[in-house]
Amino acid sequence: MADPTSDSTAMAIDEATRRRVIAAVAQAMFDHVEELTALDQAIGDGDHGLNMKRGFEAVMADIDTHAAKPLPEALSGIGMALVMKVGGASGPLYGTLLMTLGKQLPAEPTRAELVSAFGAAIEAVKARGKSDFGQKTMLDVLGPVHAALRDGGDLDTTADKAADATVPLKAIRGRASFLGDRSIGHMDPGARSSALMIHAITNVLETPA
Amino acid sequence: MADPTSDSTAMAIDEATRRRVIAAVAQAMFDHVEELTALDQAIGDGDHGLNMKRGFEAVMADIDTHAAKPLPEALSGIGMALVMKVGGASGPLYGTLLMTLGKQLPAEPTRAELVSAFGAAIEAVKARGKSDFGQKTMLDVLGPVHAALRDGGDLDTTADKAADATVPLKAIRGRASFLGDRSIGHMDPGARSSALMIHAITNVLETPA
Amino acid sequence: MKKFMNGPDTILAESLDGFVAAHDDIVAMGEDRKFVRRATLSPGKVALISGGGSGHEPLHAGFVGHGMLDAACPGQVFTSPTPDQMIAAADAVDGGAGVLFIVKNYEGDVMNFEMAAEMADREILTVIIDDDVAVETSTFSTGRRGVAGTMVVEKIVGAAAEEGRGLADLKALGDKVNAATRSMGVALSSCIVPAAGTPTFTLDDDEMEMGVGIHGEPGRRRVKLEPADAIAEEIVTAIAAEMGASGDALLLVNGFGGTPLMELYLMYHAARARLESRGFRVTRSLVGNFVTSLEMAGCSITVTGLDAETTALWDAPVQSAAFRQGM
Amino acid sequence: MKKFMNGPDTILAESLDGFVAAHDDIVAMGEDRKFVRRATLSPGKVALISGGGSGHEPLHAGFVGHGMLDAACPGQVFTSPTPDQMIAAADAVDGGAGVLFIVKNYEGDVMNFEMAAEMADREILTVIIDDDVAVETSTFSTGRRGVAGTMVVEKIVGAAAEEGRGLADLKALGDKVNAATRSMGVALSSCIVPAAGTPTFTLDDDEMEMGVGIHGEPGRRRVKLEPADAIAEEIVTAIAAEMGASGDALLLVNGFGGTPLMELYLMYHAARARLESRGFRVTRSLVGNFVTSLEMAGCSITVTGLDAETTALWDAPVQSAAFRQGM
Ligand SMILES: Nc1ncnc2c1ncn2[C@@H]1O[C@H](COP(=O)(O)OP(=O)(O)O)[C@@H](O)[C@H]1O
Ligand SMILES: Nc1ncnc2c1ncn2[C@@H]1O[C@H](COP(=O)(O)OP(=O)(O)O)[C@@H](O)[C@H]1O
Ligand SMILES: [Mg+2]
Ligand SMILES: [Mg+2]
Ligand SMILES: [Mg+2]
Ligand SMILES: [Mg+2]
Repeated sequence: MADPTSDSTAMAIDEATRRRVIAAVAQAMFDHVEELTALDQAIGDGDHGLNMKRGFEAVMADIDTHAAKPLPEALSGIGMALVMKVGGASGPLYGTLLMTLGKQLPAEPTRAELVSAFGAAIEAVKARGKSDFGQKTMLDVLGPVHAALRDGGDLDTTADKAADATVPLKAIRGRASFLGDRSIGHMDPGARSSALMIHAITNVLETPA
Repeated sequence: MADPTSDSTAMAIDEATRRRVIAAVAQAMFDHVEELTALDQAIGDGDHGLNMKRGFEAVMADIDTHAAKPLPEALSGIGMALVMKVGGASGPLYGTLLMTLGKQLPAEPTRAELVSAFGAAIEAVKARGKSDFGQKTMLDVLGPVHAALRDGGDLDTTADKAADATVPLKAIRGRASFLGDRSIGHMDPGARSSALMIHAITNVLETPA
Repeated sequence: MKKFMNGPDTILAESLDGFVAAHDDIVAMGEDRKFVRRATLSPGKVALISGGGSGHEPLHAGFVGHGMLDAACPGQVFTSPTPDQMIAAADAVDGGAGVLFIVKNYEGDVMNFEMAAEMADREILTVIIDDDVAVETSTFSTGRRGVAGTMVVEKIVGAAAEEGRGLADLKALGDKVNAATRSMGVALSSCIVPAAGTPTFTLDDDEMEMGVGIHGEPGRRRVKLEPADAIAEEIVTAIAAEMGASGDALLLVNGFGGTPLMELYLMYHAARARLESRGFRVTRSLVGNFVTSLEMAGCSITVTGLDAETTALWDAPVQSAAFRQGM
Repeated sequence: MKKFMNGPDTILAESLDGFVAAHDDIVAMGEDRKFVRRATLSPGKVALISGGGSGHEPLHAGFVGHGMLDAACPGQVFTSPTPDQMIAAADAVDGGAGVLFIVKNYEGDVMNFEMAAEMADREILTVIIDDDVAVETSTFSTGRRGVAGTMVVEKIVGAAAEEGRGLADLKALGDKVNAATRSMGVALSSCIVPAAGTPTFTLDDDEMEMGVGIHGEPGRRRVKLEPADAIAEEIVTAIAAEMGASGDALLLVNGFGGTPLMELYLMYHAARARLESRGFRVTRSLVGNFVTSLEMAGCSITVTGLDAETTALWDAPVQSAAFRQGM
């Protein structure tokens, strides 16, 4: 998710950068535990912040191992760690996202390969969640970010706008769907955590070490 | 507990008066349910007002029967009704008080007989409660009222003062005793209900029908 | 006050009717709802009758059944039942071998059962339960309160009654188990007596009532909430100080009604470690809401010293609404 | 937040340790506390594994034992367990006849169990429980939630597994019982997730949440508190509307953790009368705290239509920590 100059230039993300990305994403989750939990209390069961924290604590415990691996294996390993530690809905979904990315990506992907792998990962999330765009979930951030990546849009503003855009939606998937119309007017917690991850990743990749 | 002119004049308490006394005592309990309950919440289990209300509702349901009987039988009958309806500590104690009075009194007692029967009833309460004066219970009103009756003192002010005097006592009997020093500073609920009954009785006996 | 009820005057009757209907294979209602008795009586055995104020459910009616009580007399909420109830219960379940009353040590209960025993025309003995070490007997002439240890006595004596033992024997056994039993409780919130409508006491958000009774009576002292380990330490220390020698023990962690099982098992974990470090061997265990105080949050810890006799009786089959094993 | 705990991070582990220690005649702890399993396995029978977020105790670990589950996987509070837990549990208890997962219909649970089934190298079928009529399926594509009916399925399918029935047969039975089961709940107060520390929702002193879920998820609507009869009427009406023909039924009144038994039996009384007036015959009953939401005050009503087969299976012996009969 860097900003490669052309579709066909392969990106090399070295071990130090991999480590910084992992740490930045984890830190973003740790810094927003309360916010995510509050969002989930409003329309879910109030654990999303804690779930993400628990998952990324496990990831951080093994950061050396993860960062040392080539990009695909690193992504798969982190995805598997999330699956095995988060629980809830977000664990299998983020885990599936990352594991699919890991399966689809070469070690040094081109931008086109990244776009395609990200698209496949989103499809895998949909399949796992029996869900689709517009249902007030993390997909409503992942989808627009995927489009922005493909079309060269700004990932950060896209992610924020997309998270904000979940507010007026009525939830069709996730615990919030039990609320029906009462889910309207609240941001989806998974959309927010997705946006936070995007910020953390772009921030590292755009900042020199 | 009227104000007979001499120790040896027999008092006739007719059916109408008996009815008025019963109704007045019951009404006093009904009017002070919340106060008695609040006192019992402070140092007991919060049911004294309700217990007395339940007992006197049962008495009132049979007021015709009770009032029609001669004084001793009326007292015994009311005592038995309280025993069978109040439960808790106050039921057996007030029941024992009245049943003993009923057993000891002739139909038209002299003042001396009244004093003596009341003394015996207080002893019966002590035996039933394994209790004595100065332990922050109803006995601390009944005792002083008995003395005032014997010595010609004013029953109402004696009862009120005696109830007030339970405030600084440390409870040695009753649920309040579980509080130890924390029972100090509160009026004993049973002392208050005793004082209320005394007021109701004197009020009827001093007021012409 | 938020309760599932139609009104404070009918809550008890409607609840009892529900209880008997839900468990009609085990219990039957006595006349005028004065008592709940076993659906099927065993003639010839000593009849065990207990009772007390309502609001401690499943105590006592939940323990009526084979291997425990023959009848239970429910009083109004937190108010002892009246003698007519015990007399009617004894009339219904005495199979000719006499009646044992099991009574928690509150003056109201003691006096009402005492009057019943005097007024009933039959052979009755009474075991008084006073297991609550929160009440320091040196200072309180009323003596200790009877709390969760009551169900331990009901279980063990109930099993012995099933074996056909005699009245005096059962009374002695009850006294023995009571003497081997110590409890103490702590509350995190108050309860609300339905007819009163307001909390019996109030605790700040960071306070607990240490040594609370099962009617929301204030306890030893009101202190700041502490970690579970510190609470268990204080309670186990108080209990162990009042037990004779350490040895085999039953550990009962009893919820007061408003505390989830997750926390009760955590307290069990904390209490057990502390008992074992004092030389007790926890050979029997029970965790749950058995002797409650309406919706009060909190729990009590009960330890009963066991010997071979009482262990075997604890293990004997029982089939009541709230406690069932072996049948 | 007032809870018996030493800290939100250890509450689950300490509670599980206490649970297993208290019931070591019935259960044993799996490696790394990933699951709780029967102390003694029966080789050759289909293994029943359930699990879900913690905070619903005694569900699920309290139902591990002869006649019900073989293992239960406890997640964090209100968070589905992770696939490694289910895989480890299956490895431990699969006796060669295959594994049946019993899963409440929450996306988290469904997805985690699904991933476990994909990753585990063995024969696994899954029954999804979705008994909560508070969720109107016409509007919610996620479908109904699984609530207290889960324990009914666990009991009935557990008894059938004990008889030696095959995996496909048990899956069909589970689906049948689920299809015959309907529930709805109401909350009078919120619960507090230990790690969150604040109530999941707040109700005014005169409000209740009708149709609440077992994680404190808001329900159908927030309304003024009503008398028990009116509450029972609304719930029974909602349930009956979604049942097929009336007939023999199991009535389960389940407390959410903070409501005393007295009120649960009163609700049972109110619900039973309303079911019977609609032609149901309440032939089996259960009242208590079985599928809870931490300390939430409230209850749910569950009705399962019974036939001769499911009635007999309901009556079969069971010996778990939280549900015991006939052994
Ligand atoms: N079926 C689904 N498809 C996509 N995303 C989902 C789905 N279900 C839930 N989510 C996402 O997961 C988030 C909730 O995660 P979390 O609170 O950790 O899990 P749980 O809901 O099990 O408690 C929601 O905010 C939503 O973004
Ligand atoms: N042993 C006793 N002797 C004399 N009076 C007592 C004794 N125990 C309790 N009382 C009286 O009874 C009152 C409490 O009555 P009540 O609240 O109705 O019963 P309970 O304490 O069983 O709830 C006390 O305030 C006290 O006056
Ligand atoms: Mg959540
Ligand atoms: Mg009282
Ligand atoms: Mg009382
Ligand atoms: Mg969750």
